[in-house]
Amino acid sequence: MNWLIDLFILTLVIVCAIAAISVRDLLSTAILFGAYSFMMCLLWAIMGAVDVAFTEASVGAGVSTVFFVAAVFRTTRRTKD
Amino acid sequence: MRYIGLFIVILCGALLLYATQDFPAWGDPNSPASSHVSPHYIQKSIEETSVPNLVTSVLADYRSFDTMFETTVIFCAGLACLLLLRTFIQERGNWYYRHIPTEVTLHIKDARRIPKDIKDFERIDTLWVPYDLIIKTVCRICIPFIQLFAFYVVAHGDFSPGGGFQGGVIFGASLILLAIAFDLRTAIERLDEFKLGVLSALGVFLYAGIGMLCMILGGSFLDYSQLSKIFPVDPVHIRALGMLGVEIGVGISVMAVMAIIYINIASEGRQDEGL
Amino acid sequence: MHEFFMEIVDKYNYWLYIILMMIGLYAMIVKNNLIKKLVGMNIFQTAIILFYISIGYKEDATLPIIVNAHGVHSPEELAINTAEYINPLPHVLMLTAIVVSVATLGVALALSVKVYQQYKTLEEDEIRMRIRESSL
Amino acid sequence: MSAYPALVITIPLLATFVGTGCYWLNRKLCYPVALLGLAGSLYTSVCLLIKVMAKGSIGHYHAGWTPPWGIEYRVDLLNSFVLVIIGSVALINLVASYLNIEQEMSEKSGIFYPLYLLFVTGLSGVVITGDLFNLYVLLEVTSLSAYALIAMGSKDRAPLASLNYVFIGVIGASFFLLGTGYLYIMTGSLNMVNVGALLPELYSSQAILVGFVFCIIGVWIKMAFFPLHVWLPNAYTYAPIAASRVIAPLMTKAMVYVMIRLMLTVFRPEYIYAVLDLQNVIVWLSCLAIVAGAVMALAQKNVMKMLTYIIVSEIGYMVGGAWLGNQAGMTGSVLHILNDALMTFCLFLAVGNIGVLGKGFRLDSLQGIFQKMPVTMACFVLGGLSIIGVPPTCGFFSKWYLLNGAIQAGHYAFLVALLLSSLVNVILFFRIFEIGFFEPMSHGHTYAHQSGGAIQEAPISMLVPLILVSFGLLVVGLYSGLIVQQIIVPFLT
Repeated sequence: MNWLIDLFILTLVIVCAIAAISVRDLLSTAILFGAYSFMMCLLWAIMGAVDVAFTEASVGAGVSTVFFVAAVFRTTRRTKD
Repeated sequence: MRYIGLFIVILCGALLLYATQDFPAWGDPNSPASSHVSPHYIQKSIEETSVPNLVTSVLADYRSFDTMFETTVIFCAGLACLLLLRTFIQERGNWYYRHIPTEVTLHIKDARRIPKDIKDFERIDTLWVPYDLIIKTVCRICIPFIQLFAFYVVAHGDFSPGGGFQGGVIFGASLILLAIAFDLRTAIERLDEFKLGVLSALGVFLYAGIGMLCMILGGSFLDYSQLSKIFPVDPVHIRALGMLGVEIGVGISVMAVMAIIYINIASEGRQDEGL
Repeated sequence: MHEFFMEIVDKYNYWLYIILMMIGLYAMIVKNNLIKKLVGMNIFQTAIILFYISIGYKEDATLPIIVNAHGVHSPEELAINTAEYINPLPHVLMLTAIVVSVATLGVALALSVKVYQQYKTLEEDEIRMRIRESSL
Repeated sequence: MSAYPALVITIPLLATFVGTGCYWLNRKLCYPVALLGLAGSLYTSVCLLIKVMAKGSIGHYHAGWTPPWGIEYRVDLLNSFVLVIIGSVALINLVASYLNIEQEMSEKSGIFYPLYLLFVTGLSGVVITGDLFNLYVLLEVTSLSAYALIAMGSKDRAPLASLNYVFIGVIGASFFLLGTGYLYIMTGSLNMVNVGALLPELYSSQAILVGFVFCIIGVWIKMAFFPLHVWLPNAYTYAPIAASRVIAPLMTKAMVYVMIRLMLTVFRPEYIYAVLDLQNVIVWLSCLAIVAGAVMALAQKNVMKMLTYIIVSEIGYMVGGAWLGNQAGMTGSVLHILNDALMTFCLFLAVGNIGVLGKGFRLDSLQGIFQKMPVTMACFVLGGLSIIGVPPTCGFFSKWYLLNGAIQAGHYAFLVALLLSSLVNVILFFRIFEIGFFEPMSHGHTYAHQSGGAIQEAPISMLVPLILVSFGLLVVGLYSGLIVQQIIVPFLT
């Protein structure tokens, strides 16, 4: 059962990573990156690295995403690839 | 470029995969990584530092020097954002004011402004959207609890997951939430650039200062047990207290820097309006 | 061949990080948009963090927080078995690495905002075109 | 006192925080605080060097934990030697660049100084630390401040150049981290000496090999070894002059030091030279780097960019010398860290003084420069001669050791590359001398010709450091036998 959850999250991590770099809108990229970070945080929590997961939840999924959104707000959403 | 990139990436992947065969089995408790240095931390942490959260004790005591530079990295990023983006030149742009009783918006050109002490007018962003009551109210209720949680995370880092860094980020996130839910000026009024700048330096200074104090007292850098010479606590327990002091420093610094980075990116360094 | 395959299946966490690292590196090298490159950079860094966390993992072990430590004054009261707790050292290192990555991200975003102010675009080829135009 | 190793780092670090506080409280104090911090750091590192020469290596255990559990600073001859170079270059540059900084940054200069200090702190830390992960963290401190400092340069190009540096620098640092992870998973330790002691049993392991490859590639990226140098020329050219003058001489040299440290302390020579059979490949690569750097320097029309390509070529000397696999080569390589830092520093100082004229750095804008700035150009000539390798200057001696090493190793391609690049350097510098000294003013600038006779020398605060450094070139050249005997040979044996 445990490995099923594991596998599910692993797939989601990879899907989010690929989606984040291939979607053609920078705001979506930022949000997908947030999702990626959150999935990563779950993965680490499963592996027992609670402190790291905690940090990643607050930094990766929280503050980094906000930074990205702020930067996209100040620049542009347009992207060619 | 695409093919060169693909080639490099596949080369790296192949190299790493090649090395993976040699690794100890996954989750093996007898692998070198788990049997050489780390058992000491697990066995002795309580005895030597009286902190049950091993990550905190390694982070803030055994490898505290790393952590000082980790905080310095963050501080450096804050300074860098300030240096790169901050502009002091006010553009002769268009400013918008709202007359609160009548809800009429005034458009004022050439950077003239309505005096601050007239309460009937409030400045609004160029890309202003009408206030959303729900978001504002919910945020107003949430923010104190978020900040309280941040303090808890810092203070309870010795016993449960958490510590200065996470607490600082959460506190900084509460400031960012304030800026997003209301507007940037509201957040800056609460903690202006002067306070943030001084706090960011003060936090790391606290860390390095504790380290220096230990050195002055005759130990090596960051050797908290020396602090027991001036505080009436035994040398083992003082380590836990030293860690707490250090974590508070980290928290202050990280909080300030997160706010500095956000404010400067969101306002392109003008610090008047933004996301 | 079969043995090699089994080897890989046994260590699936190790090759997951390789895949993520390849994705991140690919984005950093090939993508044209600066923000995309930054996302790739962060994926690359998290992949390395995942690798370190995998080093620290132990089968059948619990979180690196000593249980029942509240109120214990003499360490002899606690019998600590090393195999029961996950290796804390990689976690500590990775906390630092996460912090470094967010600091780098902040600086890089500030730089890309500055680049945008200058060239009004985030696409690398367009920027290169502008530079060529202005130097002519 | 055993606290000196910690003081080298903590004095400038504390000065950084105090300086930042001063920016908000009283801006006039920023510069004196920065100066004091660097002077303190230099003083302690000189003390360290003297002490280490007398008594052998000194260790400092941070937080009082013995290695491998805590972080150790291990100071031996090589460290303290490089530390002194870093401290003195940083201090002299801060004095020389005061006017530049105040002029270019105006009200932001108060933030510039703390970042400058952080850069120097990080660099000294990289050099002094004995812990692999600590090295990574300090590397990031250095790089982050370098990104910010570089991006403050020319308004249109510097941010992009810096951003490119960020991308490549992060790949380099992450590769180093990954390599460290491979070493950690196989040995379980992060302390350099401890890892070095544990490695011999694992020499045949593939993971160690891959870890080694990633560490070295990461360091190479950071030091701009030839195929990985793409970030360097733009970043250094468009940086503000005050920053490029400290980053260009120090950053790459500190990375060469890290490479030598990895080779000698962590992986040990028996692994590097006996187990791995990479020497030939890497010496060939460095020959390529030397020649390519020289050729690309020849193609440049901007003095600053030309100097950056010369740095790329000089990196080739040091990497090649270290990998020749004999003592003469290694001696030449270590001595060249000092000499190259001094030579590039001298040249960059001189070019910075030329920048005072405000005419830019294009080669054709240098006409008549010898008449306008006789002192600056005299020092520039000295620096140029040193890069070429003319005997009384220091550049000659390290090249001599490198040539000796190449002959001993029987690696004649390296010999040819060295001589070829010296030849190219002759062409490069004599081209500049020719333009600056002999070429008559073009006819369209008759007015400039008349005023060309007038001396427009740089301010005295910029001239004195330059003269000091160019004297240093001669002094180091004359005493290089002493340096080799007292510092380098005892370290290597």
